[in-house]
Amino acid sequence: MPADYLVRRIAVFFIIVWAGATINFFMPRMAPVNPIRERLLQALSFGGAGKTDMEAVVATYEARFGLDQPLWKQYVRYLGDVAQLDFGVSIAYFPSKASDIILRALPWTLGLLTVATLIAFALGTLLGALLAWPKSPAFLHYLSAPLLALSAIPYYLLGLVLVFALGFTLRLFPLGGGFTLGTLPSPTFAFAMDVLYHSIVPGLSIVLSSVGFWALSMRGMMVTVQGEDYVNYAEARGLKSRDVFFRYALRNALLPQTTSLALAMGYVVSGAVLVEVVFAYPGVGTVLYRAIQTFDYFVIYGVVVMVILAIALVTLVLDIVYPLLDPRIAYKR
Amino acid sequence: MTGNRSRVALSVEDLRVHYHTERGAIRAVEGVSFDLLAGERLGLVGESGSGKTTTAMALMRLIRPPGRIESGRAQLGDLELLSLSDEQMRQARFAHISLIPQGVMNSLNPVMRVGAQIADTIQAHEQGPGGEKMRARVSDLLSLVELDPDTAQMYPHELSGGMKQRVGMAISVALRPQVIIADEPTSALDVVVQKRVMDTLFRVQGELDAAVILVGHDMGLMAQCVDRLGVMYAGRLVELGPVQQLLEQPLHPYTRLLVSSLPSLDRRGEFRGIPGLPPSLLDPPAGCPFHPRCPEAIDGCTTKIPGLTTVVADDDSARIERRAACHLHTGVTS
Amino acid sequence: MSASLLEARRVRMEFGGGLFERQRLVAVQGASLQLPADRPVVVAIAGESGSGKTTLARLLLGMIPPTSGSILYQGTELKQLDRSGYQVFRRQVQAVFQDPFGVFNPFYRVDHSLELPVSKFFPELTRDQRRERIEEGLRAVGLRAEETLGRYPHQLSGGQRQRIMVTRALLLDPKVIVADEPVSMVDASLRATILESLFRIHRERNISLVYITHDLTTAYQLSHTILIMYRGDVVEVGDVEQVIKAPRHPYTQLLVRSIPLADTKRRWGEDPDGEPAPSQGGAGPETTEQALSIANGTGGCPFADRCPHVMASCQQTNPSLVLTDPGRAAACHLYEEAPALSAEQIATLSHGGTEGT
Amino acid sequence: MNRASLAAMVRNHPQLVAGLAVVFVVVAFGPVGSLFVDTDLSRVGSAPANLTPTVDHLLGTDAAGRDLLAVMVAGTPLTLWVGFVAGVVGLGIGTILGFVAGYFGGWIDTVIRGAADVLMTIPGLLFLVVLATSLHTTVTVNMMALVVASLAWMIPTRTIRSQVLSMREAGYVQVARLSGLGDLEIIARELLPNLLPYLAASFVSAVGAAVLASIGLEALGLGPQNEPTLGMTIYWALYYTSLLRSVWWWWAPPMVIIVLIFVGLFLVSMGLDRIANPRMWKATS
Repeated sequence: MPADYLVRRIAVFFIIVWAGATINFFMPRMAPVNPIRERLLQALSFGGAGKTDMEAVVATYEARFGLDQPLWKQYVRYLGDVAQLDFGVSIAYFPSKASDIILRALPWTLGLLTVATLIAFALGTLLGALLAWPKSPAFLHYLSAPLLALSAIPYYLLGLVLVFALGFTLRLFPLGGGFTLGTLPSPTFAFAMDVLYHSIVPGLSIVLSSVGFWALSMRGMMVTVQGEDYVNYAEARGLKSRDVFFRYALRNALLPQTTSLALAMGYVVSGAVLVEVVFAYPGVGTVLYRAIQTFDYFVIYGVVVMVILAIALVTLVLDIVYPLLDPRIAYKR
Repeated sequence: MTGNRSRVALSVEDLRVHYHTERGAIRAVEGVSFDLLAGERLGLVGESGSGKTTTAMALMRLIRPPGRIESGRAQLGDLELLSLSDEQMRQARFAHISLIPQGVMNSLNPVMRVGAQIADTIQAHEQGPGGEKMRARVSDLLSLVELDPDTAQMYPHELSGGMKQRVGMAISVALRPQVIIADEPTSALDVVVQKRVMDTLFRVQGELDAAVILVGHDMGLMAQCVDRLGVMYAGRLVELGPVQQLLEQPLHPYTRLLVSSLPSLDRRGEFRGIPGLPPSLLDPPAGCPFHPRCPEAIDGCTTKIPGLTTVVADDDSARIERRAACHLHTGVTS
Repeated sequence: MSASLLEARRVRMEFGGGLFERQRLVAVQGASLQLPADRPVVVAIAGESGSGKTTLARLLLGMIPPTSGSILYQGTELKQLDRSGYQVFRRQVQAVFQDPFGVFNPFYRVDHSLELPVSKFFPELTRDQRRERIEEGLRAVGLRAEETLGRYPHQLSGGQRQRIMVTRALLLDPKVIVADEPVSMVDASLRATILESLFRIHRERNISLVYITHDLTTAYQLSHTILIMYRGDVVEVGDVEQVIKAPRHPYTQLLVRSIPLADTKRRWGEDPDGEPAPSQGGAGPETTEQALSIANGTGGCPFADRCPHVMASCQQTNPSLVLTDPGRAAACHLYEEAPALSAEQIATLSHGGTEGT
Repeated sequence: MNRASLAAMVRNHPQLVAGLAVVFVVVAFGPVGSLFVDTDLSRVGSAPANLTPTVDHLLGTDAAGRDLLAVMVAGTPLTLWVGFVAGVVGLGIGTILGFVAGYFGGWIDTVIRGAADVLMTIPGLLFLVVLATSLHTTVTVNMMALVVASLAWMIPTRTIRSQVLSMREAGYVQVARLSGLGDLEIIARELLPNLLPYLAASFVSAVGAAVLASIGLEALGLGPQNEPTLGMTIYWALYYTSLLRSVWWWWAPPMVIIVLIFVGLFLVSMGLDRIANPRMWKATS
């Protein structure tokens, strides 16, 4: 892989993170009233402090976080903080640092999401490919309609139905949580099985509602690819249809599919945040939900930056792997 | 067959291909018959929609729905191509009859190395040549078409148009077929490169002792490349004969007009187009399909379809036989 | 010096070279050509793909501005034309393109392509007058209105579509039509008809033609003079009869020999007069990109790597056009003794003017 | 349209017809429902709280004393409105930016494409969460629509840009220029008509994405607290743990309507896609 490609791609990574962080910084500051200040005043008034006291506390707080500085200084300082993953102190769980709260939740989300997304991607892509193959068994084609219907349902709504059906009505699975309440996280086999058991229904809701999307786009790509000259030529050369399918059609149809995997990660994250709320899963989504409920701004903004960072990382990795799949790409910009 | 008559490599009889659309059947190929002699170069010319490419694809059994081969026979040695099972036909492709498709330079798999695509073709037909042996064979094939053996390690996008054309050629001769069909093999190439590519094709053909069907619309290329020429019009073969006589004394009025419409380096400021339009294949006119445009049409032309009949025959060799599908030439002379 | 209608004066066109592109491609390298104002001429620009002929056509049409040099219409540089002057240029210099399908907007019937320019440039005409003008234009290229108007492009043949495009150009009363490979994508049997309609409007309506082609035989048929281009350079220019029948530049010689003639008595690779080739063209580059990067890389003759007559000087300097015969010039070190030419003299050679002799 | 052409339409474009029918039913649900149901009952405290479905309250009432059928009748048009406005605004911005970037190219293309690419990588919902929390004050339905629209323009921008980019080089654009047309005329008369089916399909997808985003925001509690939109209804259902209390009539009806909206829009966009890209679909089915 040429070095300039790598450099360019890493630059893109930083641009994405920078853009996300910047939006995060400026948006609350462009609002008519500073919501952070408002929230601080509100929190303090619950404490019964007088008006002048409150202003004093807020002023101290602002001085400590540099909120009284000129905007550009605040911005520079903020970028420095982001680089160190320091998002300030949680208002609701004072004095916990926002980054600690998020970092504790992040592995849960990443674990659930990565595994569920990859399963959905693999299953959906295979299914989509088979749907486009004239020789695939007929029953597969009957699968496409329900798959399409499932892909039209948002993740979290499907999650609701699954909780109700599998958890509440049939009592096969727990109603929520990442592990059985009362147990302590420990590196034991029993605990791992418990985590797995708790993740099946939330994972299922992600897989079920996104597998149709993958199947559909893969089928579309396969149909397009099967009209390509190189597939016709492979067939004309007397290659076995299995070879034509796997070595010529599938291989090429996978390329755009892989590109959209990176993009889809972002959308899955959005949807999965809500899945966590439905399942009270101890991930970033639940942290975000609670933060919104309590107007815990530093945690909210921290979550946003962390998730953007994670996604930018995933796209970076995929883009670095991509030239290995497509020999033409290294030459393109 | 022995004796004076030339040995026939491929015999095509009454080939019909129709495309079934909502508005009716498009008769793309309507009763085409010809013999391809061993080692000869036969050209098939015609304008787009005349059925020349469909004929080539039908011989490879690569007609896709809604198209269908309605009837015909294509005898290649012991094989009757049109009645083979799908699996038998797969095995026959490129082993007995191979194709350089139109635009072969854009038909290579972009994510596979060129050598692997040549090897694929061999492996699909032979048991187990692998590793070093296969590599040597691919190298030989690339050298045969005047490419560096290292080309095997390259991807298609790293090659020029002419080089990809040569790769297509290497693939088409990999299994030493008796017949090679080349469909407009040089239409996307510059004239200078075109000549070099055609020279290579015919040198390789000679080494293999294969017969070639050259499909195209460039009369100049045909004049310089083929032994015999077939002219197609509206899905039918209207004239077939040795290329020199066909160009100098065309029998069919369409051929005559076609030849006189060609630019040459003798005339300036003089253009002789063929008036009128080719007929609809969905609803062809009664009688000879050319009669609405024919300056020499006679009474029978509007009602009776002329068959391809021998006009000039020679018992010794099919190579100089001349045939035409025209009511003006019904008698056999010799 | 006689007044010129349309003129290219030492135009050079480079592509790329932007912030992110390392390589610049010189598509046209200092080409000069001229159409006279006093009489209609047919000038052919011939060359293989990547020779720069289409770029030169786009420059002449004012569709792209040259990197250096200038395009003049009736003596004024295009970029100095005022609004109304530009409108006149736009109307009077028209084009016919290669792809007879892509030039039609699939959303509209073919009428759209004809009505649009008329209503744009002749807004004073009534509906009936416009219709009459269109029908007359169709007749001029041998088409009948009732067989073509009201149809969608895919319902017509390639030949019909291309002749409608000739009509479109004709409707604007042009003085010049630039035809960029007008017959390379239509069937052989229809080519003659299209070329015939072009030739007829040249004769009957006194329209000058610039015929861009890779096919020397149709260039010979249609044009009075010809420019041979190779990798952005004009390598030979002059009277078509002389250039094709007795080419001076080794590249032109190779090109003429490579024409597959529909004549079995002339073997491919021989000169038209039957002389065998001195040697085959070497294994030169086969793609545009390769060719251009080589052309840009060295200071020598761009044909040096394929030339059978290559000499030491060919590797060092790129020869400029010299007058090899009356009315014809070639850019080759073989003719070093011949008199050098100014851009004006080259330009007049391109239309068979008298000053070059 | 006469009966024969209607039948032909159904036969040729079954997805489109079925999708339009589903969308029509959902759209009509609000206006028709309000003829039979008093939408004032969707206000807080207008009925006794936590009733199971009865003849008086067909879908029961929620913890805040709202008749859930009235909530559905009043809320469905609100959710559709959010999707519609966000779709129109998002596609409008996207079309303009896409045309500007694709047609004029140069640095402006680099800026627009870069902005769209970067913003597409950032998960939209999180971005909206920041936006919605920053707005802080009580959100209205129209604000909701604009918030969602702020992220609905990137995909249309990107896709329209690439379409324009390929069309810009088309022969007919060059011919139009030779025929004396200016840039704006070329965009309006030559390019736009060819994009119409494509724009229609984009609009449908944009509406779907906007509905999805608005419901997501609302389910997180960032929606218009005082409006009975479908997403807010789900939020309240989650807030009062209706799931664990087995009060299915609270969360199931909004969900059924949401699913109907998505299935309907999905079918329509599939049908339109078939019209816009016939080649893609020819080979199968």
